[in-house]
Amino acid sequence: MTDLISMVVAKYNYWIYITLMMIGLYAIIAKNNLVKKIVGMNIFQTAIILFYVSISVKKGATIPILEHGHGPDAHHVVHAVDYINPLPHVLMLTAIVVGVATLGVALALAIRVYNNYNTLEEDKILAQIREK
Amino acid sequence: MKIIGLIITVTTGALLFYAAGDFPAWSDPASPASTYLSPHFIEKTMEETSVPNIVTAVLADYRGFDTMFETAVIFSAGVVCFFLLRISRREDEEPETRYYRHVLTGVTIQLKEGHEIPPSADFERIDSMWTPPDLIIKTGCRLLIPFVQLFALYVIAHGHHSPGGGFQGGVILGASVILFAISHDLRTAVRRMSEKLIGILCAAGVLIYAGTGALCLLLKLNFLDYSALAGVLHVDPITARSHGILIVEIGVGIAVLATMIWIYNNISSAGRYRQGL
Amino acid sequence: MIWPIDLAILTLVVVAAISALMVKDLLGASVLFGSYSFMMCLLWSIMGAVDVAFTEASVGAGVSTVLFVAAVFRTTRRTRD
Amino acid sequence: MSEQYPALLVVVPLLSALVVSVAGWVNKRLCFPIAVAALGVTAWSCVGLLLRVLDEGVIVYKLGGWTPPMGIAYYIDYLNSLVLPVVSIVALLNLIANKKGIEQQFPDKTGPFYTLYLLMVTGLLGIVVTGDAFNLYVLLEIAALTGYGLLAMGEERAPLATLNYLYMGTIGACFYLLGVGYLYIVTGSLNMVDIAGLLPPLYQSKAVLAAFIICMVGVWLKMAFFPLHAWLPNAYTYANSAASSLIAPLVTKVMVYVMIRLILTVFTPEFVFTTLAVSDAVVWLAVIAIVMGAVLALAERNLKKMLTYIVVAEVGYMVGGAWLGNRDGMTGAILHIVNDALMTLCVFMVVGNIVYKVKGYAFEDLQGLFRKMPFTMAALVIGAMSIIGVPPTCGFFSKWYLIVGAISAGHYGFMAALIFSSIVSVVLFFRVFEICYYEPFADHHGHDNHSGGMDEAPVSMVVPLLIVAVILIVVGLYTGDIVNHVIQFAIPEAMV
Repeated sequence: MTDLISMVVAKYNYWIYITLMMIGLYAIIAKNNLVKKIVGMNIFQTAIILFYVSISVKKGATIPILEHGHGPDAHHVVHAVDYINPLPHVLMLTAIVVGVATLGVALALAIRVYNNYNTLEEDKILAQIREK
Repeated sequence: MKIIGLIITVTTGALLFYAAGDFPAWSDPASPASTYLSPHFIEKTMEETSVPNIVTAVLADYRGFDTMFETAVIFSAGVVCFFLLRISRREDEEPETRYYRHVLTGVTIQLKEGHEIPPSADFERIDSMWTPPDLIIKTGCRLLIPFVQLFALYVIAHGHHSPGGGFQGGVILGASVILFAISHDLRTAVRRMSEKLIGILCAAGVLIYAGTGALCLLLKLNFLDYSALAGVLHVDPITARSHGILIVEIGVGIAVLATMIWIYNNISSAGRYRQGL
Repeated sequence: MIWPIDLAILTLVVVAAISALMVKDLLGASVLFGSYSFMMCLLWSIMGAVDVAFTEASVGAGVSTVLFVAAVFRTTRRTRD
Repeated sequence: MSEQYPALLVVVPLLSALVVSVAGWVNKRLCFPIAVAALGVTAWSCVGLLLRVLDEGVIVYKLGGWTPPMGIAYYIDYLNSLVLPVVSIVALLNLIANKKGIEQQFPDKTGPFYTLYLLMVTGLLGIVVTGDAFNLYVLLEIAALTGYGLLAMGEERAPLATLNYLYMGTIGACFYLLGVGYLYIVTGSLNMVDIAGLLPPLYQSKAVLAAFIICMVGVWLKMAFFPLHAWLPNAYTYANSAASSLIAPLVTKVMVYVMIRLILTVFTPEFVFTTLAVSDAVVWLAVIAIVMGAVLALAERNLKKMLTYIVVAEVGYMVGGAWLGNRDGMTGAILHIVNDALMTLCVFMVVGNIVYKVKGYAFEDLQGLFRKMPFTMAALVIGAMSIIGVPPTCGFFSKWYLIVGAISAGHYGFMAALIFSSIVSVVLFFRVFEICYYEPFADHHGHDNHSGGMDEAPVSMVVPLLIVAVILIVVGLYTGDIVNHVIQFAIPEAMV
């Protein structure tokens, strides 16, 4: 029991990311409204970003910007344990950009769909298609 | 659909929960992710690129190729939004009745049967649903926007030393123009920054990035190896890397600025470029 | 890292995500999504990912929300789920 | 210059996309020549790269001059140097063939169309050439986003179909990204070759297993492997013909390439086929995919939709072949990437020509086409032969390798599915030929119809189509060389 609790506490960030991701995934599959699906899609993407950011955390380390960058003691030795892992941050900057690009395209498509069918509910659109 | 969704979600969740058991403990300094590649970045960045913000250095130099494509992604999103939504003048039937507003007095004129007033400073074209922008909001935004833009320029220029960089700065610049479009109306914003200008800026931003890379290639080094620029900029190769990062960050900033405005313009007016929000 | 703040924000993130999907008004959903993004941004800045947090604050909470509102304005607010 | 080919083949289309985008605002007529020239240079450097790899073996290109795994590197080996020319040549021929169609459909938006087209090609080539797991994700998104844009411009139902594709495609790409994250958390590296070196001690780890499953599901979603195929038929059917004849041949095949790359390079065959031992289940899934694709194609009364279900079935061939876990199956799968890209291009270009002339692709619109469009129909016959698997065409040879692989793996279900789908293809295409051969009823008693006259599509559309048809036969004749000199070295020695 204590093992379980310590495991839950030790990795709670990972549990939260999985929860968020499942919320997003469920919304993409099960929601009926096209814009709601897009919201779900974004939650899904940010959950993955949360996962990557969680990888980068290091106990007792600070943000990945070097102190004394320039100036008199610019060339002092830097220790890797003092700074957070910067690589996942870089990857996630890219992923956020990709997320907003996808969002823009998805919303443009949703507007096109709305212009064609005058509704955003998927079942109503399918009913309209079947009638034709 | 709800049940299928639930089944898929629960299965995936169970798999992920199962796998998370084997992860190294959270925030463990000895985990492979923190000991394999990242120490090199943290310890060598200053020597190799002379940029204190490691994220900027890795973003624009070590993994600069990713970032070039990230800029290309945002550019293609802008083009896609334009391609999908923009209604060309040929297909867009102009309303028979046009409305004009005299700027100084606020008098609205209605012209029927397709008559037009030639563009001038006295009259502005408005839509039938036009609502006058609120004075307080308009003045407030007008006060705010220069400071927002100044901050954005700081973020781009100071990305080497503090959080930020071309991408964040570009988004803030774009947001300032979007704020202008919201507080006034889209027509005014488009008049200040025409569609053609936005389209060309978008491509120009990515072109600065890819062009810098191609320049390195022409200078007989590998693509995006900024140390090739040392000869052109008359500095040592390490400072050249730092300058190269600044150049591509500016390119990213321009591309992102233009694309954000482009996407907003197309989405908020559904491609008609009339009123906006 | 201060764990009570961390925990509070983690809960708020989940609450904001669920409520953005539950609320029966698309404009409300987009605003709640903006708050979700902002909570996420706070969470990341707590974790020390300043650049990511900065980007998320400007993109996720800023421009994405504007795009959502613009799209909802051009389509409809009404939804059944 | 030749040492810079790896950079050129991605940079040239990207730069030209930007130039085309600017040219679209200045003078629309400039766009097409720039695009063709750029794709020509790209195709040339792809072929040059293939020849270099045949000469010297694996080429490593360090982007930014950083040594991997710090920076991003390109690894060009036998596998991707074979796929690169296919992608670039397919894109070039399709662009030339569809010039008229594009100008007819988007008179005001040719600039953005060519821009997106070139960006899409950039993305696909980048996916094939990259040696970095995360770089692959970014390029995947470029190819996907531009693909959504291109596919959504079509018939009335196109935006909804594309929106569904977007949801599924985003889930797929995100799953792939998550899988890469899992690999990163246990190894700390993003470079594919480097990961492969770090993984062996971790083969028993649950995280690696999950990473593999998640990556595979993501890639399967993107390649429309049954039962994750639901987005594909509608998205491809309702799109404009220029887009669908670019995307249908390339996207699914490039994703199959990614799957094979993950199996061969990142996770290594020992892990996939020995440690996991699930290959039987996946091959059975492929059997279902092939059978369902064939059966659903039979149910369609519409040429383009029928072809999209054939695409679904062909994905089953390649996945099944790759997962048989022996040398012949893998050879068949890799060879089929090449062949299937070419034959899908051929039949979709035929549909493009028909749409250009007849304005429809339902079966009733096809009547009398053998007389009206003899060259197009000749190409359709060759494409159909290849899909069915008739000897001189290339489709026969990859199917042969797949069947040999199935027999040596003792998987007779897969063999039966291959033969079943060939028979169904015979039925499918001969039904189409029959309709095309007989004159429409109305014409015999009709008034003035231009009966008797030939009404072929323009020369600029027919010539590339005939080139593709000839390539289908030439590749078939030279299959032995391709297998002996290229594919043989692409598969690791360890696989028997």
